[in-house]
Amino acid sequence: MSAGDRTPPPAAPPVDPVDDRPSASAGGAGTLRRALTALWHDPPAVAGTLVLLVLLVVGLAGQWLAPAGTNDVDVDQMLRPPSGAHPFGTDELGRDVLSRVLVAARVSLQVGLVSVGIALAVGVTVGLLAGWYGGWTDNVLMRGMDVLFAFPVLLLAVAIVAVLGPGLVTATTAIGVVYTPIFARVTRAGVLAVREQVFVRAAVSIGTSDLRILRRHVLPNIAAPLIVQTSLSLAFAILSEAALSFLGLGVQPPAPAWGRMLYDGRGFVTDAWWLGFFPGAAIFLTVLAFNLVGDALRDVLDPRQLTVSEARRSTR
Amino acid sequence: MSGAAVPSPRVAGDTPVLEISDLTVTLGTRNGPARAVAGVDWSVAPGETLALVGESGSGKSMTVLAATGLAPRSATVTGRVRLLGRDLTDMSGSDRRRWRGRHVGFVFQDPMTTLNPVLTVGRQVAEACEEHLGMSRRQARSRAVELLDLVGIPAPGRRVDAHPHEFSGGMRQRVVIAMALACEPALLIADEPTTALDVTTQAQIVELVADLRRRLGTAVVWITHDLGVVAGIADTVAVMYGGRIVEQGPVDAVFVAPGHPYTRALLAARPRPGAAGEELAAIPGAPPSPLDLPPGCAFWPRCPVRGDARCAHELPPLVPLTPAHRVRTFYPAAAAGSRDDAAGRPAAGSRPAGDDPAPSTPEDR
Amino acid sequence: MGRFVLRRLLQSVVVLLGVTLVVFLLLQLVPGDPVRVSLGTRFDQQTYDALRERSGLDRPLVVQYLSYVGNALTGDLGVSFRSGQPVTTIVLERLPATLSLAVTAVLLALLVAFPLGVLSAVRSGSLVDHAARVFSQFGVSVPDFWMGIMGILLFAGVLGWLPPSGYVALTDDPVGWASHVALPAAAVGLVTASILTRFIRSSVLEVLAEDYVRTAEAKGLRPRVVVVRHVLRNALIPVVTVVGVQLASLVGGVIVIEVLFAWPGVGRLTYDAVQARDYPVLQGAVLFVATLFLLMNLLVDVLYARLDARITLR
Amino acid sequence: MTRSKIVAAALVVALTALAGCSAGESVDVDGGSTAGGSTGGTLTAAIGGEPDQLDPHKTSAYYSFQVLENVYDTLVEPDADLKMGPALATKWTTSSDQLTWTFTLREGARFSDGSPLTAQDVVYSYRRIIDEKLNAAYKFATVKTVTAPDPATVVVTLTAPTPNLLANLGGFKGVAIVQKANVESGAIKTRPMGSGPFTVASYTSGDTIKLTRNDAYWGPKPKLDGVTFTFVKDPTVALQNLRGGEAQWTDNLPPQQVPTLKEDGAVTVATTPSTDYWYLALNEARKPYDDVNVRRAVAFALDREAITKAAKFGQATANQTAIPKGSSWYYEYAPYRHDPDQARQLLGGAGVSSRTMDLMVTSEYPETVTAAQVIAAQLKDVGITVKIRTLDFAQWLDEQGKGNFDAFLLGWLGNIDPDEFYYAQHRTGGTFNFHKYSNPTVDTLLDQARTQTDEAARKQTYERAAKQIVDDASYIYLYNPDVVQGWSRKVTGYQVRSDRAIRFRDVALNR
Repeated sequence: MSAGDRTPPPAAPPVDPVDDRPSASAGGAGTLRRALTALWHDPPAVAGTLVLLVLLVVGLAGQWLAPAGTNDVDVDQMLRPPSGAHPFGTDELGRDVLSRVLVAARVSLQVGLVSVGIALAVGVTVGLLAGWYGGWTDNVLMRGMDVLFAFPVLLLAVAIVAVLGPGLVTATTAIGVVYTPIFARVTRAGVLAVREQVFVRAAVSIGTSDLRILRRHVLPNIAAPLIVQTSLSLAFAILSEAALSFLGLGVQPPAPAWGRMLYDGRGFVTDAWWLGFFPGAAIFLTVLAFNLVGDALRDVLDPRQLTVSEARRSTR
Repeated sequence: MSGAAVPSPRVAGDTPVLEISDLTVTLGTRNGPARAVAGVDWSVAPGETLALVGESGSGKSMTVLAATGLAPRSATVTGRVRLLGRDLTDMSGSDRRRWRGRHVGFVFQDPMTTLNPVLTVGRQVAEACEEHLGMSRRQARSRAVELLDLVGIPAPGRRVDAHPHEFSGGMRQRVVIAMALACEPALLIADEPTTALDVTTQAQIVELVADLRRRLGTAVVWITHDLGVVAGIADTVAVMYGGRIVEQGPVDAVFVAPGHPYTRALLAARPRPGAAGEELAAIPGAPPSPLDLPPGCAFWPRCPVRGDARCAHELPPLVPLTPAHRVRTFYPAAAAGSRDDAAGRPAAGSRPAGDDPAPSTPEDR
Repeated sequence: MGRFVLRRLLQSVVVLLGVTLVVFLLLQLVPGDPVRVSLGTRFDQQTYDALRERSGLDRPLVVQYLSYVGNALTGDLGVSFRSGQPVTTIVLERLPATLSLAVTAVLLALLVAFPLGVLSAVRSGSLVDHAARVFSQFGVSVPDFWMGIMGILLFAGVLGWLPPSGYVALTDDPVGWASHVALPAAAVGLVTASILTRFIRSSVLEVLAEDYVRTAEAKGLRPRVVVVRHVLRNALIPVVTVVGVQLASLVGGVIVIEVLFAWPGVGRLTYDAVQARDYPVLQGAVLFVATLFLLMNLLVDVLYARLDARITLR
Repeated sequence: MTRSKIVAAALVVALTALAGCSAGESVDVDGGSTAGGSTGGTLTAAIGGEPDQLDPHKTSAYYSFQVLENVYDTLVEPDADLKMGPALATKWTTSSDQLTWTFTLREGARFSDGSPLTAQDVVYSYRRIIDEKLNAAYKFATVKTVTAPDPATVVVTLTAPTPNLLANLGGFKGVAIVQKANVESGAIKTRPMGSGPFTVASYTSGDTIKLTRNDAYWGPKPKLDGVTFTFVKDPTVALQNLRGGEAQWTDNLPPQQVPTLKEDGAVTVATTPSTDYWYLALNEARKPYDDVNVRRAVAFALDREAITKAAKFGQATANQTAIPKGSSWYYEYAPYRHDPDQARQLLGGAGVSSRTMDLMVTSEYPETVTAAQVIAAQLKDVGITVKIRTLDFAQWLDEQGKGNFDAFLLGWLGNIDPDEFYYAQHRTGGTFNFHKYSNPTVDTLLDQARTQTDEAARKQTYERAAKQIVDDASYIYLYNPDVVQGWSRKVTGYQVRSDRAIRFRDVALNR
């Protein structure tokens, strides 16, 4: 996808216009390459990717890009509307909203990436074990996941944050926990399908170790749904973080977070629309970008995956 | 069959029930246009059975679907189609829908998916009568009972209110046939109606259709990839490959003297009685992608005769072998033997499988 | 069918036990002594001991858990640290507000999603379809609380048409209720509508590709008949599931919107309990909601099985 | 009927005289009869949050007291100038040694269920607070016995002279007279039974508390049929409710809008300086805050005007002592100007160059969170990096109790007598001395002032203590917020009080 990628785009996927499902044997690297190529041909996905790139830059370099410090309190400049000096206006403490929105990108990305990372690591491990070993291991692990799945997402996150105390770390953990079962389920379903395939059975018959089979044969073959799930979960996780912050349970002041800015600005929305508008728009754009990319990936990698479970698992 | 149904008007003399000329269908796909059917002509007379034969993807189903206005929305259809003397291509969409529904019955391949799972079979069998014959719901139901009885479903009065999943595959196909016959159509289009069934049931269904045709005088277009079925039921046969007709003629003539290498290969590939368990002689290679048809003969990459460069670059015309028997090849009957079991077999066998330099996508399954 | 229901029921019981365990263990995760924390300045040994004994925190963990489950079965979810009222009473008091919001939101969502989803599938590739896809992409990406804030800004602030927040019981004053529920239900409903639009669209598209739809078309039925009789009946079966699931998750999950709009439902109760460290109420509300969520999901699955006769064959 | 009216009128006159009201102040003697009692309407008051419970002895939430102010009576109560005057007690006498106080109860005082309120109820209420060590127990620290020699007389004996006993017994509804049966049935948590002008009719958790007029009330009959309290956390919403007519009264106005609201006049907005104060406390049990110079440095580093502006949008007065101007206890003293150089110098002198300060604030009072961010910015200028820790209140209190903080921000609300707050907060070992301040001089002064019966001398003692407390920067006082309340133009007879007590008994609603 980068400009440096010199490989010519492969010819349009071969044959049969009716069936464009990828062949099951494509491995992880191939999956990713195919996905990236396909993204390049989908305008919304390109837009989403560009937004994400910008976000990444802002997330990494927000401090330096921000025209002012995030905590430059100036009581003589309180609640000023957008102007040349403050393109997004100032907040109730006279701080530059643009700077805070820029710096807050890092929090959102960080919580999103880390929590989904946790969910991915734990969920995939659980799913692999449950799917591969079956029997009691499967039963115990998956019933455990069912239990976590039995709570509405935000409720569980709020409950976890409530007992552990609000803050960045607990919010990240809570979101990670909440999104774990979906990865476990996706992984397990994939493992069950792959387990019966010839190359896996062959590997078992020649005595390859379980760990090696899982890593070399199983994981690459379930990469597609996992990639899709990851990108969509990122969107949900960022929304969840914003919701927690909006409840005052996420990152604590004075550190800026989009949800928290909405929370703090709530009392002033009717006087100062910019306090409510810009942070919300930032959340929206970020989530939208992840969704666009995620949807495009799904179309390419896993076209039949709009399932009940996805509808079940949004942000609530 | 003493019901209130009004049969399709029987056309006078030898006016074909369905007449297709120069039909071309192009499908818009994500990967560009795909020409599924190209310049197809054929007709079927009242009471006649036409068998449309070819591998899957050869365009035989698309031909009839496009002809009757059932092509997917992405398709562009050109050419002329006359049903009972009326030009379907000139009609408005809704006229065409009515005309088709009234005069053509369809039997599709898989009875498991052809029936709507949430409606009773009776409702599905007779709803066309409500639509086209102005029957009331009640009349339609008793008509459905009659039809179920006609196709040999036991206890039709009770079964009429059952849902499809309560029927076996063979019984379902009988339901589908009953449904196709609901308005006593002039034409029955049977699109591989036996493929999804076991052998015994297949025979029963074939027999049922033949019997109904005799009793009702319906014209039949029978689509199949299995030449074995064709011999028993069809009057004429049209073989399709890559969206075109490659050979067409009376069943006897085609079976006795197949003019096209592809027909010969198909005949060779057909399972023969007494050879059960024997490996079928499959045709090496794969049919061409409709996205990427060669300029010349579509069969050329797989052709055992192979001919010369002309085959690759120039489309062979349909040439008559006899007035009713036409073949699309530059080498008609050149290698044709006289007996069907000899025909093509040595030719097909002369090239070892796997040594096929087909340009199309070697890694593709 | 019967066996399927029984199996799902048993599964739900197991999961429910797990849920009680999680909810019970939540309290064990509280850093420090929850009773001490909840008492704050009002700390004195007597009250502390009394509260601790009342909440049974002086007994062994296993005993505590068993009695928690036992009590929960009889509808006793403990007593609020804060107000001393039974948790069950408090939660039940809040339920009507939440239900009325959730149901309104789902109805509103269906009102939009149903025509939009069906139309965009039937006319796939058309302008309507594109509009629907933009709408649903927008809806799933926009935070509902932001929509809520923008709604307040516009309809309560600039236009002054609707009250910015608050609650009037439907039974007290239907008009007042409607004017109060409009903004929060729209904010929540937008997201739900997007999810449903997508789902209905894909479900209808899937059915449109079914052979029996081609059969129906082959019969020459009018397009409307084909869509209504053959397509929708089948396409709506999975949609029922998703609507049910959405409703279930709204009943338990509209915390943010309830807080934003001062809607006295279960979500805000949960939030208030968090703020006040009223652990029995937090536990009770979470357990209650999770149970409800589970039961509604069970109901939806059973309903789905009933509606989709094919499932019995599998 | 006529007779009781005359009695009531006589009582009111007597009451007025006893309370020492100035002659110019109007007393609505026959308010009960003119309103007719049936057409007063119901006033909806939007308050900023929900009471935790309605047991006056057990709750500590201001939201509860907003409601309970109108439900309960105390023996005595503060008037508009916060002077203690009669309520359930019509008069009282003090023995010459100041150790025995005898109160005479009002004739005809009844609980809202019609049962009489007697001296036994007073004894029961006080014993409950003392014996069960409830929140207000510290107000009875010097009380030895409470007895009821007859149904109309309560005798309180003390272990030491307690000049502020009246403030202790009537300063807020946390020392209200409750009904034993109501307590024992447990109903007091949601359906408290008082003798005040209104009684709780219904309580919908999360939504409203509805009061109806108490027809058994001993005072002038309230003009309103009832008062409905709704809980509106968001000030913008409360304002909109007020403007839209859904509420007729609120104390939860968006501070940034108060100046325009006052001008615009669509609703009545009144402000009065409150007796509340907000402060920063540094933990003297931790280095380097045990060093007075470090504390003074922090005091110099702060720009109180900016903090006040940010936290309250000008609806507050910066102050370096606890007591606001206008109070009879006010003491003018402001040694700290905003002077970062001075602060740096002091810090340098104390050997503190740069350090981090753990500042604990609570989301329960958002202004602490706001103020903390301004303070953080100001302290950064003098080399102190502030790490703000926002906790919910229960956890905050827990941490405060354990001393787990470098500094915290909080307010002290509804103050009447200095003993209450100075002693608890600055006396060595005081109940609220969580920051471990200890200065023997201050201890002596506070001990002395507690029992001083001469008011002028007592005031002087407190001034000396206050000066020392400020000099030591035991607390770094920040500001006294204004009481800001707004009500519809239909509301008449409402008075904003500096102790934030909200009394609807004299209010009428025009239509």
